[in-house]
Amino acid sequence: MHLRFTAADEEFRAQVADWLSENLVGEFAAVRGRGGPGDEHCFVEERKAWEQRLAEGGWTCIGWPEAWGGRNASIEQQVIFNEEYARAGGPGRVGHIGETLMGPTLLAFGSDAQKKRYLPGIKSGRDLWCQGYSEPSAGSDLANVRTRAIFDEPSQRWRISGQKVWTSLAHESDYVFVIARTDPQQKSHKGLGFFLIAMDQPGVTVRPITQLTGTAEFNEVFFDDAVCSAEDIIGEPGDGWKVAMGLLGFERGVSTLGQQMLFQTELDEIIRIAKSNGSAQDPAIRQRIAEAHIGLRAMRFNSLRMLSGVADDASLGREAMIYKLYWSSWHRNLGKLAMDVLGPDAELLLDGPYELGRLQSLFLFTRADTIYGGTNQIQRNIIAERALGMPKEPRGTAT
Amino acid sequence: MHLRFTAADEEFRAQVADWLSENLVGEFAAVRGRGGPGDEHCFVEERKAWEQRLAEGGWTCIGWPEAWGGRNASIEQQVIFNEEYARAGGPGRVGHIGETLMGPTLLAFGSDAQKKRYLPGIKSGRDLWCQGYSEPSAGSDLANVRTRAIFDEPSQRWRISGQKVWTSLAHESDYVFVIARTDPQQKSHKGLGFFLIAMDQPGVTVRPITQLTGTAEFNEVFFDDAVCSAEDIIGEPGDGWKVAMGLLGFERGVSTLGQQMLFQTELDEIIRIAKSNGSAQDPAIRQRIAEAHIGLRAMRFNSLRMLSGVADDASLGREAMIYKLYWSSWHRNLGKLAMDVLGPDAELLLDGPYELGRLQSLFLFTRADTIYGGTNQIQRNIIAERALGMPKEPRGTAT
Amino acid sequence: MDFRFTDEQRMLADTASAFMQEVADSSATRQAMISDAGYCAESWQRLCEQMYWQGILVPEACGGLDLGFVEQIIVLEAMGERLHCSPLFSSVIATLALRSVPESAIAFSLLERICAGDIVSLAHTEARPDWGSEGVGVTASIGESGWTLDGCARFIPFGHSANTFLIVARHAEGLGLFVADNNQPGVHCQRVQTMDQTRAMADLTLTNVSVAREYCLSTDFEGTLDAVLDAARILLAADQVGGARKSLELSVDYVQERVQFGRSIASFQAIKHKAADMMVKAESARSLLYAAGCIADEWLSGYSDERALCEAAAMTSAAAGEAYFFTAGSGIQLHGGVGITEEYDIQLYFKRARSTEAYLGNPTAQREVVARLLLDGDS
Amino acid sequence: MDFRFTDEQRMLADTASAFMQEVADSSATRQAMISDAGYCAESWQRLCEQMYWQGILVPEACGGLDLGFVEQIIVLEAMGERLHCSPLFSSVIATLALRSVPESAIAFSLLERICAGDIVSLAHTEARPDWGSEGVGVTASIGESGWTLDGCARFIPFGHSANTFLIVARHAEGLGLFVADNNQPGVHCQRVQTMDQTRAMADLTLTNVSVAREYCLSTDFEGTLDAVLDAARILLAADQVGGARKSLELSVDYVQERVQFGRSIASFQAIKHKAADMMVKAESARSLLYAAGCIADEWLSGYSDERALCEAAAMTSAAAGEAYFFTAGSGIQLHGGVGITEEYDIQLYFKRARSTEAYLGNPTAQREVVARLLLDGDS
Repeated sequence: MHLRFTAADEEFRAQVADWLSENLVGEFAAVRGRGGPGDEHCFVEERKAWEQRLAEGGWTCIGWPEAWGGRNASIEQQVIFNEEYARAGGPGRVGHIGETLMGPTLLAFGSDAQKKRYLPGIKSGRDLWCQGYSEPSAGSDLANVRTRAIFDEPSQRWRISGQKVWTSLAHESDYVFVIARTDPQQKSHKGLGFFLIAMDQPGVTVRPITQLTGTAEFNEVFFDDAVCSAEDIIGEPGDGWKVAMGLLGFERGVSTLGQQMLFQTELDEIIRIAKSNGSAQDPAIRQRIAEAHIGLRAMRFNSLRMLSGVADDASLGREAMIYKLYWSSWHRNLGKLAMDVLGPDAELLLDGPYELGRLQSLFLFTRADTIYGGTNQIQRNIIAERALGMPKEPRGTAT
Repeated sequence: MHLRFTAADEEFRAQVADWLSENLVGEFAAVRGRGGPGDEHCFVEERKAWEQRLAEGGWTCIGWPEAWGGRNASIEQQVIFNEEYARAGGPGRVGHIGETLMGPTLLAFGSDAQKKRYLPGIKSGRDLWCQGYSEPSAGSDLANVRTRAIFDEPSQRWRISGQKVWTSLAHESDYVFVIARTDPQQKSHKGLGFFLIAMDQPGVTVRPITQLTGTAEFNEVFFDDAVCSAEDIIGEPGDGWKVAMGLLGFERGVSTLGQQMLFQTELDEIIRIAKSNGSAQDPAIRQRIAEAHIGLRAMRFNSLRMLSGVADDASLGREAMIYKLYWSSWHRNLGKLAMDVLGPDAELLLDGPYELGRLQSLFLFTRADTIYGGTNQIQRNIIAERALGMPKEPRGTAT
Repeated sequence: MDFRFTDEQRMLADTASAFMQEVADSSATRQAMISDAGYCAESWQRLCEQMYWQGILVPEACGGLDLGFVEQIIVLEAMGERLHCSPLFSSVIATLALRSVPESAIAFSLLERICAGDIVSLAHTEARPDWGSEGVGVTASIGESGWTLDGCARFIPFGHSANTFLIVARHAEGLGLFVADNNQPGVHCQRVQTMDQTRAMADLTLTNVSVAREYCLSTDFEGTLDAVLDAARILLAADQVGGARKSLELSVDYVQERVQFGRSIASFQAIKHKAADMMVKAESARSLLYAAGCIADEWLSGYSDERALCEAAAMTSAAAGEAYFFTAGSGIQLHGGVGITEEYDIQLYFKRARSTEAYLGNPTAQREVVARLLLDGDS
Repeated sequence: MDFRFTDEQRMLADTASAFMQEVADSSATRQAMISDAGYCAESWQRLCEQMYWQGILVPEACGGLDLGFVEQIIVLEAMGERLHCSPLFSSVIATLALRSVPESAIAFSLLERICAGDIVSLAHTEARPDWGSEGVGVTASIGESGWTLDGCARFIPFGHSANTFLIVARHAEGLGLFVADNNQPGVHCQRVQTMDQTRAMADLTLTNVSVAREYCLSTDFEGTLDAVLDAARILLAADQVGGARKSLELSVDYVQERVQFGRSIASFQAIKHKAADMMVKAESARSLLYAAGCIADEWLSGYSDERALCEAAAMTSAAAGEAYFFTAGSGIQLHGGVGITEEYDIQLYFKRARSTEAYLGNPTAQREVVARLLLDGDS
């Protein structure tokens, strides 16, 4: 057990850093540090172009097998790439859902034909993906999906109808993957299918959801007899739950290290302000800054333990399950800390009508962190049941 | 709405204070400030004698109707009495279960004969009572009582068998009131009876429970064909749940103000130590002492609102339900604060083998506060369901 | 000792609640908060004419109702429940300041104008380094023709709509209280954009502003300022308690409706226990608030000293600020996804919770005030 | 970068766990803690002879295993899991101190004696006002015949059983490190009664104790003391992490068994979520612990400086202290009524959580150390 990187890894780090510093210039200079969570609506065109630049440099999908255009990069190298990317101010990746969710799902569950059809577009940065899981009546309860998929024999196509919600980047995406009910007789997680659907068709409508920040990060996506060819279901009808659960596992990976680098820049900014406005001398603020720093370090070492475990036995360990709860709670606290460090000025906007400063966005948007992707309450259930082996609650009607 | 007491009330206050200062002398001087929670095992004989002295002075059961020997004291006067009693260092009342639980229950639900038989002994400080509610398999779940009561026709007596637990003062008491199952066919809260049972009989065995403090505050009480006359059931067989629930209401009353005076002396002691050992200059300790002070004031005003509400419409309000959760959490935090104020010396005992100092007892014993009399978890259920009208959980088997 | 509303107080609470339901529903609040003034002039007029809440603490001689502090709290709590956008808070603070300075014709007439619905705002701080006298950023110098004021004051609630300012300024020997109208030469007041849009704020800049001698209401205002700010903290806590209770109510209503995993999510222990914790905090802050109201009443009538007021204010402010932030923040969590949408009101409560928690000193600062009273000096 | 145990480390962890299961079950711990020495001599002997854990950090030349800090953490974590009463912690601290002073025959022979099972204790503080160099209460004066020591040191783990003391004393120009045997004239060490009985503590009193010149191992020990104490905090954190994880395990086991309201109470959300929070804290502290172990290894081998060690120690100590107190305290709550009885072990964990949390600086103090590194100076 040791924390030092090998000389080869350090060389790889230098290579990444060099490429980024050479390429994050010109048209891409303006998007440095932009487009992260809470800021997804900005510089979308530039960030799309950036995906393709990245791909040209061979820096998309580096963990994928070489056969599919990846570098088969080791965990250490993926950690390094993500760290350097964040350190260089690489913009929020519009392609991340394709690269970290759709791609691994295709690699694990897709047919050869599906891989050939979709992986190259993801790898090249051309095709953007979004995810269609949550529904208005099934926020935390994925098994309660009501979107229907009916197979139309004459046209040999699936027809999808229903509504998804909390879909980020929907208005920019080329494709969406959707869980829909293939067997209306089946309840809960049985009878679901996992579909790959083109966004650019009459049956798909996107409506942005305005948030408390005044901006729109998430969307509603309406499916009204949207079509999907027979080849665009992953696995069999009825396999949707299995595929979706596998996919949830991919959400926690090396990208967490990059996320933490973004958190570090936020914390650094807060520390800078605290030093300049004197709140760094306030004992209560000092405690909280120290706590934030400790929490972020703990997050990093939790991730490294988790990733080392992955390399070890290919299964995510106990530490993986605590990750979402940990970072979302930490980040929410950071948002409040930012306000208290800013002091009275925390209220003042950059401009009217409602242009928030970066830390104000952080403060408000982090309230979403403990909700989307499974609320803190759901996360605690998962930890208790899967990591600690505690029983599920009885299902039944409340009285 | 105002906080000032009337001149008449202030006169009453002086009367109480005078009597206490004249009587808490001689044999009773040593028990000043002793015998509270966590200290119940001390000076029992003196405190028994003190009950009778109090009674002679007319200071037991002051809220009871005059017909039963009380003073019919107003809420304000009861508040004042409890405050002055605590301020004078009046010892922990060994008679408090009789005075504040058994007495009001008899007054509300007892027959005239029962009142005549039992109230005078409580009033005079002669008869001490303890309560038999919890059972090993029914800690928080009163409805799951397994102690059985069978009516023996020939002797016209009830025969009680089973085990109660967490019974304080059991080894000193003359009587115990017990919930027991009269109808073995009935589940849950149906088919229970409420019995008054003499402790001094062969069928009753008391076994002290040694706590983490090394002392024994609570007991197990075993009933093995203990007898109880036909007249010693309150209400009908099957009414036990109703009587018990009414009794739980009596637990929250004016005695809370006296409890808070004890808390105040604990906090004062902590403040005194903080000032003398320099921890009063530690910013984090300052915050916590201020928080403790604010919490204690909030507790007082919560109680006053609750008591004013009682005077108003005879029903306990929203505030009543938060009381147990509030004080127990507050007190537990106070125990930790005491340790942190003591600093390194917090570890050192007064003497071997395990003689704890007052604040060490506070620290350890307050871990029980959030458990006995309904855990914090149960209290939150009660608040959510009764005060906020939220639904009960479905009953069912965990999976 | 009687810790209940009197019948009149109960009636006032009912009236306040009904009036707020009428003028301050969600859409009215949303309309008012994005308007230029940040409040609805018509509602303000109705409040002044029909309710006369601006006169609650004004002496009868000046046309006021001369009621108590508890009454003032009752209406502010009802307003806080509805996130009402209103300059009333400003006028009440000004009333307290005017009642605390030596009697004068100017003070008398300002109290009359407050009753008539004029907005009078106390401008006292730059909030650097703190919200109290250390933060005073206006200086006053005396000359032949009277006083001259220069400097800035910030965070004046609804100051951009004020007719008149009560300006705290530092002079050679201490703090003074000065009167200036908004249209006087050198007086410039402008609304600033804030994260919480329901409590509009303004900055005041004074450039060489002449104030006649009789418009200096006090030259020894430092101690008085502390007391007025303490009273203001209690008034603000009323808003916070109202908002905290409503945040709880909205959240409980939402979770009762929302079905997941085959049952109302209100039946989940995690949800119920969170709601229980919210209630404990909100109701405890409310108890402290009413007690502080009683103590402020005693202070107004001379029975209680500034130390008691200060302790009550610090305790109440700390508890109410935390309770509001906790209930509104937890309220968002209980709302789940919709909690962070612009469409639902809980996020407006959350923003007001933050702005009020920070205003006039956050809970940490207030607890430090309590600690000073308990731990320092001979007390 | 490889944040996994090596195969050897995994084997050591398994061995440690098995050995502890054998010598440190509940009844063994309860017997040891009330014995005069506060530990079981036979288990200590087996630990030294069969496990040789006292030699993990001792250089091979002195008969040690010369393994790493991570290895030392692994065994201390296993011991903490079982509340093992053992002087090992003392001997490891002494080892670190002896490795940090200039090489000498005395230091060499003391390291040999540690390997032989002698108990050597660092006596450094009166813990007033703090646990670091400010708290040093022994003075050393130099004379013709050598040094003379006078004063007190407190809170020496298992000091009453120590064969030899390493005494930190203040001399005219700084701090020195001195060696004295327990039977030397003027040396008096006595166990004190403590709330946590599993970590026996002793006070040392030195009256006119003569120490020959060669028994002064360093006259410039101040910076070294800081580093040794930082290393000690990491070692202590291993105990805490072990205890925290076991507190969680005991509690989950208990709630699985306990039936109330017709179901295992482990199925209640309130219980499950508490357990989840316990796990998050325990596992995060554990991650920090292992990272701190790596950093301490780098420090031992000269790759990392004292600042990195200090930061790692402060972070780990704060997190592990809080995690242990939280898990053991919550563990009592999950146990319900039986949690506060003498009969169940969770209360022993709770007491050890408190004693270790306070020892060498509590979490608040440790966070302030982190804050200093982040916020003060030019760093």
